[in-house]
Amino acid sequence: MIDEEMVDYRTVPTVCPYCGAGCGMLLEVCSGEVIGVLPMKGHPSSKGSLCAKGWSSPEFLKSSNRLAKAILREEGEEKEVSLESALGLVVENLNRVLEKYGPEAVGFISSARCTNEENYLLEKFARTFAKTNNIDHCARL
Amino acid sequence: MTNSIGEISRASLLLVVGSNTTENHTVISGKIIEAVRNGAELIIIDPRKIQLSQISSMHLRNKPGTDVALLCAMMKLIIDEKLHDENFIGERTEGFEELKASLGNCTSAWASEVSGIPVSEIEKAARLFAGAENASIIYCLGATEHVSGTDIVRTLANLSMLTGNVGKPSSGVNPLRGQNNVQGACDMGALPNSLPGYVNVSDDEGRKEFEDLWGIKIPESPGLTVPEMIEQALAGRMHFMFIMGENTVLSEPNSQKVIEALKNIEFLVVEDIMKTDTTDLADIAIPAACWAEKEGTFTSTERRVQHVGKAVEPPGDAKSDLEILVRLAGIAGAEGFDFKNSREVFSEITKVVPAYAGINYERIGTKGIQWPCSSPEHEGTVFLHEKKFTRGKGRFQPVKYRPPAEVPDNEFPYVLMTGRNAFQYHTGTMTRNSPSLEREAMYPYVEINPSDAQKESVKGGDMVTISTRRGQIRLRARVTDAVCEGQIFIPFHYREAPANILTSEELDPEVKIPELKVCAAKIKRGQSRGVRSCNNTFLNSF
Amino acid sequence: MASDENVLLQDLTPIRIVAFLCNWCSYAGADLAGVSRLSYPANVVTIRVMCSGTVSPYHVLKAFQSGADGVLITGCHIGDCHYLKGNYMTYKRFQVIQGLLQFVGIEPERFRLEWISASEGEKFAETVRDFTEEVGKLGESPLADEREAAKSREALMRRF
Amino acid sequence: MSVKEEAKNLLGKGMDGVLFYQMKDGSAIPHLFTSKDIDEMPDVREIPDSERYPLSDILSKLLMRFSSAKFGIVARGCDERAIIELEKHQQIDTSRVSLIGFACSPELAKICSCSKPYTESLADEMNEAQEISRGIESVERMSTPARLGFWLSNFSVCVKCMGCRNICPLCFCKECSLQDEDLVESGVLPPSIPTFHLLRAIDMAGRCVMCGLCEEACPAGIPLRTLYGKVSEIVREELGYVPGTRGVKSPLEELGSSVGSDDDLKS
Repeated sequence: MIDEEMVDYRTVPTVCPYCGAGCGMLLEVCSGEVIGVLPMKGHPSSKGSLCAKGWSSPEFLKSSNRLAKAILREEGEEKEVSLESALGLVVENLNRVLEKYGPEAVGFISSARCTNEENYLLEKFARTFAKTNNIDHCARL
Repeated sequence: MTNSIGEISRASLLLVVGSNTTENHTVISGKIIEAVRNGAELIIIDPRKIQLSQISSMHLRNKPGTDVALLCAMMKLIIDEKLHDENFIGERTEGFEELKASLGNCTSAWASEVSGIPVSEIEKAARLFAGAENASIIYCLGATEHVSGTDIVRTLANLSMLTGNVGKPSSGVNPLRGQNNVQGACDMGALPNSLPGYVNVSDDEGRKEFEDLWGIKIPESPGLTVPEMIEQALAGRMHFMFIMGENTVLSEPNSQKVIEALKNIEFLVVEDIMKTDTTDLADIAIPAACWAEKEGTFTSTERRVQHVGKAVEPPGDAKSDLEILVRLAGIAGAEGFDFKNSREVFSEITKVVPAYAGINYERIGTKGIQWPCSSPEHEGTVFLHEKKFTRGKGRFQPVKYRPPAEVPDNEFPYVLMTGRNAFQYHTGTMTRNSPSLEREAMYPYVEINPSDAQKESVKGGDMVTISTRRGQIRLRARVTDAVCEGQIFIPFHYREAPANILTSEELDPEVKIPELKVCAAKIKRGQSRGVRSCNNTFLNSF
Repeated sequence: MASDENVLLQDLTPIRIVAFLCNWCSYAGADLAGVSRLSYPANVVTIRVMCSGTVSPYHVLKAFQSGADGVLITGCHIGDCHYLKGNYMTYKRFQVIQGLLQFVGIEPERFRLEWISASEGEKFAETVRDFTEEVGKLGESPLADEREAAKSREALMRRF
Repeated sequence: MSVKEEAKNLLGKGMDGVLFYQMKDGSAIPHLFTSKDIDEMPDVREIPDSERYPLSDILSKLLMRFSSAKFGIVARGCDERAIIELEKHQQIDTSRVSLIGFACSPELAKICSCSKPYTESLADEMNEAQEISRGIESVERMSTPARLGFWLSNFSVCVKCMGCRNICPLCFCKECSLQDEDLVESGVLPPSIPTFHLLRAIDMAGRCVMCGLCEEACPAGIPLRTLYGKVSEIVREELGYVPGTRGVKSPLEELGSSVGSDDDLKS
């Protein structure tokens, strides 16, 4: 038995992030890293099949284009800021706009890529906090 | 979808309208292939040749935007020849006479004139459809991304009810959702006119329930759709915008206008997993966790609510959208956002969306549950409208054919269609960062029919400039008979040649879907670069 | 892959043959046939390889894909291989490829293996004559219009 | 003794983990059990027949990732055959692997048309394996043009998901012939017919252990077992080699091993 390295391998059942077919997949996880994907054999509709996109879905996880820090753009300059201060700025500006122009002047675009829970929360936030029905997502695209 | 994915393989006839199923919903196309193996008839209505064409019984390559005419003529013939399902119409529907009257002038000859499909083909398709035991209609954005988008959906519903193909297995009207959770986002009320569970904001009673629950007054007039928000922003009346996980610049029609509009917004917040053209415009870009890095549920096109498992931690400061929203609400002091995890949010959802009432994470498990699921004992619903329609009787809604908003003329003689290909997805935020997909479809291209290519002296692999009234892009020509003469096709994934620079922002008046599938364009041959530097064979299949 | 082979093949109608010739025996045999002014059909495009054992199945498939109606591999006689046992590999691969082609409905006669030594100019000419005739009888390769053949709905519905 | 007890024994003897399936909400999913969660290991009878995964491939990945760890694996007949074949290709170091074998249900064996649905350790208890045709004969009964039509139409619905390659326990090459631009044009659907499928069939010669995972993963339902089954039949009959058996390597992998009699070759 080895001491230093902790061996681990598990698979996490999930759903493909691409189209609406909702194929079941398993993400293979090893030491906190996704090392591969397998089609979920017992899934009621996809029955153990995936498409080219599903099979390669873990590839973009570690892309160098991932956004890992909040970015503030001021007068054409970009700088990284902490998430907390970024969110603070968002609220500050939202409140300012709401006060100055009213709820008609704010808009929220949700996403068909996000979970039900997240869509529900953004919708609820738009309607209860910003008091606007200006909430939509990319259903038409 | 009224029915389920698994049922497709047992249908006796499949009518596929405006869906390149193999490339965009591969696993569903597998079920179609299985149905054909089982002997099903397959009728395709699509201007483009698709992979399923080669195993179809009929492929009606109509002029883009003329689906309604074609289908109305089919219905007229079905009624004229008494092939409709009288029992079903009598027991389950209303408004048949109005429908019949509205189809008065929709003769096959007229439809043939409009759509370019021979009369005999239209009639053959109608008879095949009416004669099928279980006819299932599958459609996608090729049918709906038109100014007459709502009409086509109604027409398909009419056709389905007319032949009694609703409320039984392997039939129905089945839209294929393009994105993993469009269904869920709509269910959750991320729409300007409806609250969670499709309660209309203008419905006083329905709204009242939410007002009581949330303890807040909700505006009763519908809000703005994305295209309308962009209009407002352009006019300087949108001062704050929060975009969660959408690359609006590349996905919305008329990109230049979108960019201008977004720049015009005082404070733009964009949350995304990648750096995109839209995060580049943001005053604040917030890093989000992707699907493998968070827990939650997605609702698939067959209404299956499924569990998304968290596999790994997000990079850097990235957090799930859920956590970001909860923290944001916390800072803002908004009430009712005291959630620790997605489970707690979901349990609130089940209280406000009746179709989700009986669902919980334990029941979802690895196999999901199809809504409506009204109670913890309810097993979920495989197909809708079994005994009765949601509104009681199914109503036929007469539709009148309207031509596309922008048709070709002398200056812009080609019809431009946009869409996806098999190896890229939407704006490429994910796929273009996946090497094994990127290697398959690295370059933007425009598909041109061989005879048009000859007319414009374009050879496969040539650089061409495609322009419309809104802008122009340069990309390589792919000469192929996948598109008909007079039509061109461009996939919109590529930021180096964004197809949506070209597209028209004409909207369907009712649901505001943009007409991305038809606009007028012209081709200009550009400088020919070294053909060998890119994928020659692919571009020059002729 | 835009290739020079394609250009060559187009000029040689109607039957197009690709022949892989091993450098040490068969190529010399072909050379001898030429020097001896033996006539054989001009339908053949020859590709010189160091050993018939270096002809990968991929090369054979590529030849058919590029429109060849027949593929001929020639090498040293068993025991004469200049790399001792390269042609054993040729033979093993040949059996698998030919069996596979037959199974998917491509006539096995379109793919042939012959041992031809440097001194067998006549055998080379005779082999090419005979092979061309045989392939000629079969006509053009069904793979040339692959997509046409693939269209049949009925074939897809066929069950075991 | 149940597999769980056997697995516990292995962990007691210094194995770092045992690879098998975990039952999660009614689905079997691959999992590496360690001393922490070994008690949750299900019995082999709990694993649904239709839920097989390429455990041998996962084992190979784990052995490479944890370069000094030792693993146990609860394996079916096809898993074991794949492990044996992978060892011949230096993809698995069996000195770091202990195998607990089990037999598939008769129903599954029938679905798979498997002639050896059990591991070697169980061979004595099992009935003599019978050779089952995997649709090969009925294809062979077709006329040559009908055969071609049959295969081309099946290949023409291929969606190039690469599932057959991705799930194959024996496909481990870093560079794949299916991604060679000269053989298979990128971006085209269906992928080059019939080259794409023949390439894979050729690559399966002398390797395919007939696990059938490729066919199960194919969204288009292409009868891949039949195609690769025929290739395996040729290799067995002409070259006398059966992949997944102990002993020599495939004659297609070794230069110069003799085949047939010299008379055969000279003809």
